[in-house]
Amino acid sequence: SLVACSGGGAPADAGGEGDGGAPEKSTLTVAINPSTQFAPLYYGIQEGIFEEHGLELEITPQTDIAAIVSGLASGTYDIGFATVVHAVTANANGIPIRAITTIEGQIQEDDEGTVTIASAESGITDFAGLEGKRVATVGLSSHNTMTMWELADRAGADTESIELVQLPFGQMAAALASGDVDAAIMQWPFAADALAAGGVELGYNNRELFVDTATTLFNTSQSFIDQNPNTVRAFADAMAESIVGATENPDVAKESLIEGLGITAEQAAGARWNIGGDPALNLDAFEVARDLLVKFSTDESAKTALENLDVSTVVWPGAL
Amino acid sequence: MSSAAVFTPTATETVLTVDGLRKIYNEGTDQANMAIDAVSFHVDKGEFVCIVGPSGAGKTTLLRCISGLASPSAGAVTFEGRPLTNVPEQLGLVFQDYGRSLYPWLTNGDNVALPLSARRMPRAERAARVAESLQSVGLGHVERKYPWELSGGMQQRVAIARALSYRPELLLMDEPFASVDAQTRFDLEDLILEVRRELGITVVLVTHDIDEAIYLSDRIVVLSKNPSVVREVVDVDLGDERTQVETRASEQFLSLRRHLLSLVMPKDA
Amino acid sequence: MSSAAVFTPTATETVLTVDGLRKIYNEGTDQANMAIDAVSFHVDKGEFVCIVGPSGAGKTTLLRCISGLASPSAGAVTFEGRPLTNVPEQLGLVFQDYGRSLYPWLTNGDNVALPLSARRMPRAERAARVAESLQSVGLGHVERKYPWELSGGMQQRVAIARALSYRPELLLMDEPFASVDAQTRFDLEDLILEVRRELGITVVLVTHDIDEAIYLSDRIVVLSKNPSVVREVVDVDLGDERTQVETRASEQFLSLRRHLLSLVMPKDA
Amino acid sequence: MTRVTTSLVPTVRARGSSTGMRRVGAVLTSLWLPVLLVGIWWFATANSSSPFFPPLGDILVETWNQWVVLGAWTNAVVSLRNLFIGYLFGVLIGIVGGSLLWRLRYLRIAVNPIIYFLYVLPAPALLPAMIAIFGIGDMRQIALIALGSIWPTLLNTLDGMRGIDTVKFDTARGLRLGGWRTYTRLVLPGASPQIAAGMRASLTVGIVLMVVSEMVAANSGIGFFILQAQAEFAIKKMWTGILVLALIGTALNYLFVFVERRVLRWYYRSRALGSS
Amino acid sequence: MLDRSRSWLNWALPVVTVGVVLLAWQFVTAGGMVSATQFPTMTDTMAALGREISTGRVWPAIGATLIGWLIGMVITIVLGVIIGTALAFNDFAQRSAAPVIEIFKAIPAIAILPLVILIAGSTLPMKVFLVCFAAFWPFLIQVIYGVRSMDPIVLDTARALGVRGARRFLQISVPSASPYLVTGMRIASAQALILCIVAEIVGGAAGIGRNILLAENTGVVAYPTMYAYIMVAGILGVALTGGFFLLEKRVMHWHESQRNIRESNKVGAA
Ligand SMILES: Nc1ncnc2c1ncn2[C@@H]1O[C@H](COP(=O)(O)OP(=O)(O)OP(=O)(O)O)[C@@H](O)[C@H]1O
Ligand SMILES: Nc1ncnc2c1ncn2[C@@H]1O[C@H](COP(=O)(O)OP(=O)(O)OP(=O)(O)O)[C@@H](O)[C@H]1O
Ligand SMILES: [Mg+2]
Ligand SMILES: [Mg+2]
Repeated sequence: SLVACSGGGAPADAGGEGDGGAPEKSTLTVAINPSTQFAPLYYGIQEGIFEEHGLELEITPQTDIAAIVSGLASGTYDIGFATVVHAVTANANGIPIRAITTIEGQIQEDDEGTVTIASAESGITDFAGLEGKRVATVGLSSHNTMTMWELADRAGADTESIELVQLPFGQMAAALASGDVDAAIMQWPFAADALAAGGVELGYNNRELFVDTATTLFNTSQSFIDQNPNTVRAFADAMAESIVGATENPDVAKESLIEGLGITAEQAAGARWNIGGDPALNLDAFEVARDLLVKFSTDESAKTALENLDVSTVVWPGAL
Repeated sequence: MSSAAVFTPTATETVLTVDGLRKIYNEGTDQANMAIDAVSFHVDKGEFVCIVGPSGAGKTTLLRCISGLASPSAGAVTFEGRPLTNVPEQLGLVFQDYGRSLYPWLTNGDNVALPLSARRMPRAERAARVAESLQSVGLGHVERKYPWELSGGMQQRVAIARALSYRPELLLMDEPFASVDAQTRFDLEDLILEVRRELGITVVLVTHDIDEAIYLSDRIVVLSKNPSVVREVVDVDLGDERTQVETRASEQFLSLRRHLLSLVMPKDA
Repeated sequence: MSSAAVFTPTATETVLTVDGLRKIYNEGTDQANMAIDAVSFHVDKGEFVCIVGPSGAGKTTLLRCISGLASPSAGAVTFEGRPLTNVPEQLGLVFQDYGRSLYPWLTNGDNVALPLSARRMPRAERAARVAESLQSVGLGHVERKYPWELSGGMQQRVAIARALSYRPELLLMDEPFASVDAQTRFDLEDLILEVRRELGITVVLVTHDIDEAIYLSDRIVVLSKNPSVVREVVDVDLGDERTQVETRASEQFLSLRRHLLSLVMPKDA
Repeated sequence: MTRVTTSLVPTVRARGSSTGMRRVGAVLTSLWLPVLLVGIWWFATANSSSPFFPPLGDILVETWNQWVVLGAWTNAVVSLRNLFIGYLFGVLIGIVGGSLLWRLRYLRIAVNPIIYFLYVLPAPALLPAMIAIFGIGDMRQIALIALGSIWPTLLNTLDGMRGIDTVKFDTARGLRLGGWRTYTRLVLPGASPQIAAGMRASLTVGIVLMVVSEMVAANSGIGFFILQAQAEFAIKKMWTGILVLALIGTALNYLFVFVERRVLRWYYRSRALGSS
Repeated sequence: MLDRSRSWLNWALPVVTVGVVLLAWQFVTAGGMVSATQFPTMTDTMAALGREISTGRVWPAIGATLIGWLIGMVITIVLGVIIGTALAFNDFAQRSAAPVIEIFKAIPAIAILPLVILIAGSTLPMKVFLVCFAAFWPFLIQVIYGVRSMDPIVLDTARALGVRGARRFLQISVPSASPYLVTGMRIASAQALILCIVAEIVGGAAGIGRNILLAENTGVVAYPTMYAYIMVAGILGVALTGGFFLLEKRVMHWHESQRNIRESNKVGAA
């Protein structure tokens, strides 16, 4: 690579820099689902880390993760965001996308990402109380739903009796307040509204299931990796560096969101992400996700496909 | 010109009086268009009056004023001694455009029954009356059919049957026989004469056919060009018994004809 | 019945021959409808022939066959010695329904110009011809207006002007004067007679008005009821100089009239 | 607006086809192209390895599995019920509202821009507002379908009534039919062909909104089924949803035509004659 | 009769109505009948609209939506007129194609949206494809119907006058079918716009729809922005539809319906 890495993360060594050259493709289209979780990305762009790796990024906001995944498969996007659940499901359905790096590092013991909140009126105090209730989630087969199911199941609730309602994060607080749903699986900053309105915090979904493994990923397609190995390597390196940098300078990272996401300084100040997360990828999350999907799948053929999936193929070997 | 307007309830009772009628379309705008300037005439009970005049003279407009469908800009129309404000119950109307005045979603029978049910005639009586009316115009067999399944002449006759069905005292007809072939036309003319004789109704008929006007009427009101005034009222004394071939060939007919033609076409006369 | 078909290029040259024409609509289906059974007649150059017959006789159908718009089921139409296959260039046609045959999206001038530009007439000449044609029907001032801004009679005249504009050798007209008031009608009749005299064209005209047929024509083809055959061909020897009032009142006219009425209305005769 | 047509079905009937042979011919004419296209689809995808275009055979098997064996048909029942209720309300409001606007000229002038605003407003954009007003559940879906179905019917009703020619109104006055009788015997039947065209357009809109309303904050219905399949990247499953939706849409369309042809018999028959 | 002296009502009434509706909105929301978390007040929404306009963020969104609309419309109209005319003149082709058209018309474009997004991504081509899919079938039907409903006398007249070929197509067939064409275009335009915005909302392609979506996802604070963009969508729709009405008025001035409208505006019916 053109510029020596500043000894950021482990993956930088794992990839075998020696064979690297200049990126085959220097301008990349990156599809993200805009949220403050991308503070490391914007930090890296602002601080010129991607530039140092010979990359220029064109960020495309795209809220539908399924669309990002298919955009990767069809070549519309070079790199795109998806959760580990999406990555596994896509591969089980024959869409070859590969995780190449995390967006914010591994989940930590005190993770404050996804949180399940019940409305005050519902009387629910723990995951077991979700039985027979209505729960809002951002996507029916999403990472959030899976984790909620698993936690409810562990608490002894009958997950089949939980009625799901698909809602954008922005509308969950209002739905909780009006009694349209009893609980919601939310994210910051939206959770703040719900909690301020008297919502009861049931738990942080990822804390118990995904500690020390990464669930939020940047992905690309297998064919892109085949054709642009140096580019992928450069992106992964730059991203790892950015995650470390954002951890070291969180205020700078927050500031980078003002321009990046087009939010106010106030909103940026309250931004949350997985600060201090280890930028390395491992297979744990993929295995857990696969097992959850198998466990809660109602479709036999889908189940078989998932069981037959070798999760190590979902991850770009260079990332491990 | 026969002066109008004195209402005399004697043997020749006046049913309809048109007095100084004027009609201006789009009055008060810069597109104002005077269709009728000043028209006065009267119609006695049981009389058959034809109105002739060049195209665009305002014949249809005049008929609309007489029927109460349009209100005059000046002058008055008196029907049975009372000034006209709305369409009177005892009025029968046959429009120039029969094709548009029959309702295509109703059968011929229902079309004829419509004014009867509006007058709350009992169902049984209504059915009998519909059949009878259609019969009288020679269309007993088309009751169940729709208007658009008939030829033009037949449609015209349904419209006439509808106007006759509720036994109006005054029948207004606007060029009812235009664009019908000669034979059908003759048949219809004779039909109207017969009905009028039987029921004793009063008829005002607009036509552009001078022969037809002479053949049918007791008096002919000749309108001038637009904006129209009454050019002359011509009395027709051809008696009650008229037949198409002979009456039309009679000397009296021909001289009336010449006179009217000279009225209608000043430059030729 | 005058027998047709021998083509003799003499003084009285035969332009159009109709020989045993038959037309069946929806032929070969169970809704087959024989409109014309067997019609034969011929038209000489410069002659004025009227076709009369009851409604639905097949007059329009016959004209469509003569013009080449429809093909006969049997029999032949010969135009200038050649069997007719398509609409000939030298043909002028005026449809029964002028309202639908003028194009409302074109001005009257453009409507008249259409056949001229289709014949690739140069622009300047075309403009002159359009003005002249409209002038000849007394409508010099409506060139820039649209057909729907005119009264019915005026539209009819535009259609006639259009048919005359390219100086056809044979003019076919289908009830061109129906539902026009008496004066306009008389004017148009005289116009056609005059044009025909000036340009020496041949005219075939369909009408349901017997008086009109007598007034206009040299010969009258009387069709029977549907499916039609030729009932009789009546020669009209009223001379070349005809005037509406006098000609129509002449003894010869009246006797022809009686004869034709008896032909058209068998039961009355 | 009087020139709106929503389907070719009424016009494509073979004319005068009462004999057996002709009927068979007409059926063959209307079937060969769909059959051919399905055949092309079948063979083009037979060996497809693209995850997006699975073999047609697989799709059909999957359709049977999903919709019959696994009981997804309940989704269709929910969808159709919502559609039916919402559509009924929408169309009724459309006809009544259109009549009122026709009758009350100043009201018409006054609300004109609002109506067109609502007519062209993309209904999915209203979803958040609908959720705010009606909450989550069938009420909101029905309300959205009803709201969308109103406008085509309303505008066509108004246009149809305005298009009735004046001679017919004069006739009604001449016959002294009175207000209500004039409305029921003249205005409604006279405008009915166009009201029907509007109702058919409303049906199309209604089906679209049925799907849309199920794509947000729903947990059953065909739209839900399709979107969920998308989220799971279950492309084959998604194809089955689209297939079922196409079948339902076509069936409803033909059902509508069937009813319309009967109710408006006078109209189609008179036009068939007029055109010959 | 609505004569000159009262024609001011023609514009005054709508303006007043719009004002009343806006005031009612403000009254209901500010008065607390609907909570502000569910529905923003009119003034907040207007402020948001003003902000979006003053920062210039609204224009790229409108531009992106309009581009999709325009390309889709052009493709729809060109293909529709060509294919429609060809089908209309051939009875067999038309009867063969009718069921296929009916089936495709019955598939709501929204239903294939997820599939198209998967295949084409959230891109302009995706949007254009959906727009075409939604607008093409109804427009095609309209074209076929228009060409076929041509009065036989109109065609006969052309034959009798010796007008043939391209001249006949341009001077006779197209004007004759134009009432249907123009109406079809107007309807297609509304459908195309709706589909554009839906594609943006569901699929996240750039445009007004995506701005609605982003605001929606941002939560309560962005509700005024969301409704501001919804209003932009509606106003754009009114503008485009109004444009087509004007076009219709211009191009179709000769047609009976336009004459009737002129007439009823003059004389004042009902
Ligand atoms: N609704 C209207 N608005 C404005 N002017 C009109 C209207 N109706 C008729 N006119 C005008 O009034 C005049 C008289 O028209 P009207 O229809 O009464 O004539 P008419 O004698 O019945 O003619 P025709 O023999 O052709 O039926 C014409 O100049 C016409 O242009
Ligand atoms: N397109 C058609 N298809 C089937 N039958 C037709 C068609 N056109 C005309 N006919 C039938 O052919 C016969 C002759 O019709 P045509 O129009 O030639 O009569 P016409 O003599 O011109 O009558 P009119 O005086 O009413 O114009 C009628 O019985 C009619 O029903
Ligand atoms: Mg008149
Ligand atoms: Mg005829």
